[in-house]
Parts: sequence; structure tokens; C-alpha cells
Amino acid sequence: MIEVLFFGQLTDITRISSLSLDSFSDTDSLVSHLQQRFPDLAKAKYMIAVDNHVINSAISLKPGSRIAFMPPFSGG
Amino acid sequence: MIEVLFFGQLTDITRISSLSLDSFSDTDSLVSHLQQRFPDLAKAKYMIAVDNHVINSAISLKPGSRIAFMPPFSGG
Amino acid sequence: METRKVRNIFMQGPVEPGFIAESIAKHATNTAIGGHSIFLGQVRADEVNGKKVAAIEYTSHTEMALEKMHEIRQDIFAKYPLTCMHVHHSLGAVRAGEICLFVFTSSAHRKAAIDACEECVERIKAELPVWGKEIFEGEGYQWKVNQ
Amino acid sequence: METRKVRNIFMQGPVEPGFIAESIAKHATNTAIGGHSIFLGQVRADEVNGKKVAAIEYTSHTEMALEKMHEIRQDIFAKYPLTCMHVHHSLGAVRAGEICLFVFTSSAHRKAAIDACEECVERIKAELPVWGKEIFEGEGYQWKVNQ
Repeated sequence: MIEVLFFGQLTDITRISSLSLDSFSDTDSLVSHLQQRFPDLAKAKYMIAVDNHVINSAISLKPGSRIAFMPPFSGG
Repeated sequence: MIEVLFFGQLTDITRISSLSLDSFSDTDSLVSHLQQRFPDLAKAKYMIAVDNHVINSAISLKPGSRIAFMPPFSGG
Repeated sequence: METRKVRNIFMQGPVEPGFIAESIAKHATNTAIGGHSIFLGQVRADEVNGKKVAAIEYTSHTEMALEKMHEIRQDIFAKYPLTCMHVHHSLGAVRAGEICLFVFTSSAHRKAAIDACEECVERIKAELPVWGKEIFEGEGYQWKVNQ
Repeated sequence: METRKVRNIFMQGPVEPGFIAESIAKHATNTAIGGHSIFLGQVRADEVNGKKVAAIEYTSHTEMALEKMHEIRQDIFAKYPLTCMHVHHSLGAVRAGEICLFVFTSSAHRKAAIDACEECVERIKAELPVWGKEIFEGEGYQWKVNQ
């Protein structure tokens, strides 16, 4: 199992803030799956963090990974 | 009459913080007078302000002028 | 002097002025400090298409934000001769006029505290996974965008 | 919004944290403000030839200082889009660990408040006719020198 988290305006698309899914081999296959389930995600601007680290290209996933989908930050 | 004010470490030399004097024609003649009265003033570092404005060269004095002798500022 | 462990920066609701005063007062015992620099973020009642922002509701990826804040803290302590640095960020609703961010740096001489405070604020806004939802008076909302 | 008359910046003794909190709290009604920048000067217990500074006693050429501060205020308001700016400087004795200077700027967006606050502090230190006498524990003193 992996844990998927959605933040900020992405929750307007997903209507949920977290999701438990069976493992995916890598982030690309996870993104494909999520875009089928939430089509508007394809148009959204976001970064992906795996286990609290932002990734710049696809990486492989392990069971237990936490994958966060994060729109541009707007704290402060 | 003119009013002469001393500030900061200059008061260690003059032992007074203000002084009323008969009018002097200009700041140079006032300074000469004060250096006779307080010899250590000649060695001290200071600026002169006449009626709240710092002067860069000698200016003439009018009765009622307030002349401030001010060592380097150290506020804050 | 300064422990470098991961610490919580988040608090529910606004940062109250009394909390800021207490934080300042605590530094009176550290007589090596010569200057403090403080930044406070306050929620603006911006108008958007005739609707007025009544509050911002903050959420965060908390665990990641705290790790990132720890990294920022270490970088800033490595760069500036600070005595201490404190950061508090609101979560949940903060109404217009209330304070949502409190950054507080101290040093022997003012320059370090001033520069570190500004750098810390910039990095917080750019790097912490925190989101603000601007709630309008009446109804509706929009997601805050940082400049 | 901001009256530009000459105002008093001097207060006897230290700036208390509670005073700072009140000053911050007053700004909650101005919901156009998005950021506050605060600088606090604190008296350091410096050691000089084995003697420790217990307090600084401040004196000023008050009338001239207030005129100069008015000029600084006008310059800074002309240069930065500020909502407001408050300055408080102690006169008389301020003990080590206590606060002797409080500069507080506010603006819609943070940059103006931050830059104006720093510039104001630099100008206060360089241009206001104020002097600090560092009183040592036990006996003796020396005159403060600004960097």
C-alpha cells in the first residue's frame, strides 16, 4: 500500500485529501492512474513529494511511500 | 544672549550641559572663547548645530541663537 | 546555545500580540543580544470582484514543512551569527487583521538579525508546503497565490 | 492616512514588551496591512576591561532629534508605500536586557515594510542627536560608540 495526499486547490479536484492505494511501480504510473480517476488533475499545476522530498523526475515507489501532490505554496 | 549646549562626552570636559553667554559675532569666535574656558575642548571631536541645524563652516550668530556642541551620536 | 532539533512552528489560529510580547520578554535574560528583528504577516481584507476576504484558512503538509523549516533554520544559523530564531505559523482560520506569521531573530549586532529575518521570511513563503484559502465574506473562496 | 506632524519619539526608561504588544494589536483594525517589520534594540551587557555594562543612560538634543526624525519620516514615506511607521527611543537609564529602541513599519506587501524599517534604524543611529553612557556594574562608565 502507498499513501497519496492532496493539498490546497488540488482538493477542489479530488474532493478528498488522502487516498490509500495498492503499490505502483513508479510515480509516472501513479500519476496516470490518478489522472484517469480525477481528469482535471491533468490541467493542474503541482509538485510531487515522495516521503517529504520533492522529486524532479519519476522515481520508483516502495510499499509504505507517502506521495504528496502539492500546488504552489501560499503560506505566510 | 546666546545659549550654548553641550552633549555626551563633552560634558565630561565642561562639567555643565548649558551656558548663557553674551552674543558672539560668529561661531568661530564662540569656539575660541570656549576653548580658552575648557582647554580639552580643542582635542574633542564634535559637530556644531545652530538652532537645530548642523553647520559645516562658521556662521554668524544672532541674539537668541542656541548653539549645540555634539560629539558623535550613539543612540539606539 | 541553540538546539538544532526539528521543532514545531505551527499553532492553531492567529498569533496573538500577547504571545509576541511574551516571546520578546523571554529574551531579556540573554544580555548578549543587541538587536531583534521581527516580521509579522497579517491577513489583508483584499477585495476580489467585489468580494472581501474575511479570513484565510491555512493547511500544511506538516511533517514535510517541519523538515524543510529545520533545513532553513540550519542554513540560516550557518550563514548568520544569530543568538536565536523563532518561527510561528498559523494553521486553521485567521481573520483579516489578525497575524498569521511571526518570525523573530536576535543577534549581538543588528545586521545579522535583520538580514536573517528577511531571508527566513522569503524562504518560508517560497519553500514551506503551506496553503492559504481566502474565505470571502458571505460565501465563496479563492486559493491564495504568493507573489 | 498618516499625519506628518512632528511627534515625540522619546519615552523615559525601557520600551516594555507589553507596550510593543499594544502597538501591534492597534493595527488589527487596519486590514489593508499585510506585513509588519519591527526592529528592537536591546542593551547588551558588554565587558570592557573586565567591567560589565549594567545599563545605558540615554540623553538627547531632543528638539533637534524630533525635527530630524520628522525629516527621516517624511523621506521614508516618500520612498516606500507604507501604511504607518512608529518609532520609540528611550531616554534615561535602560538596563542590560531591556529594550531601548522600537521601530515599527507596516505596509500592504512585506518588502516596503522590511526595507523601510532597516533604513529607518540606520538613519536613527547615524543622524539622531542621542548619546548613550554605558554605566558599568560597580562603578565607572564609558560613552557608547556606534558602529
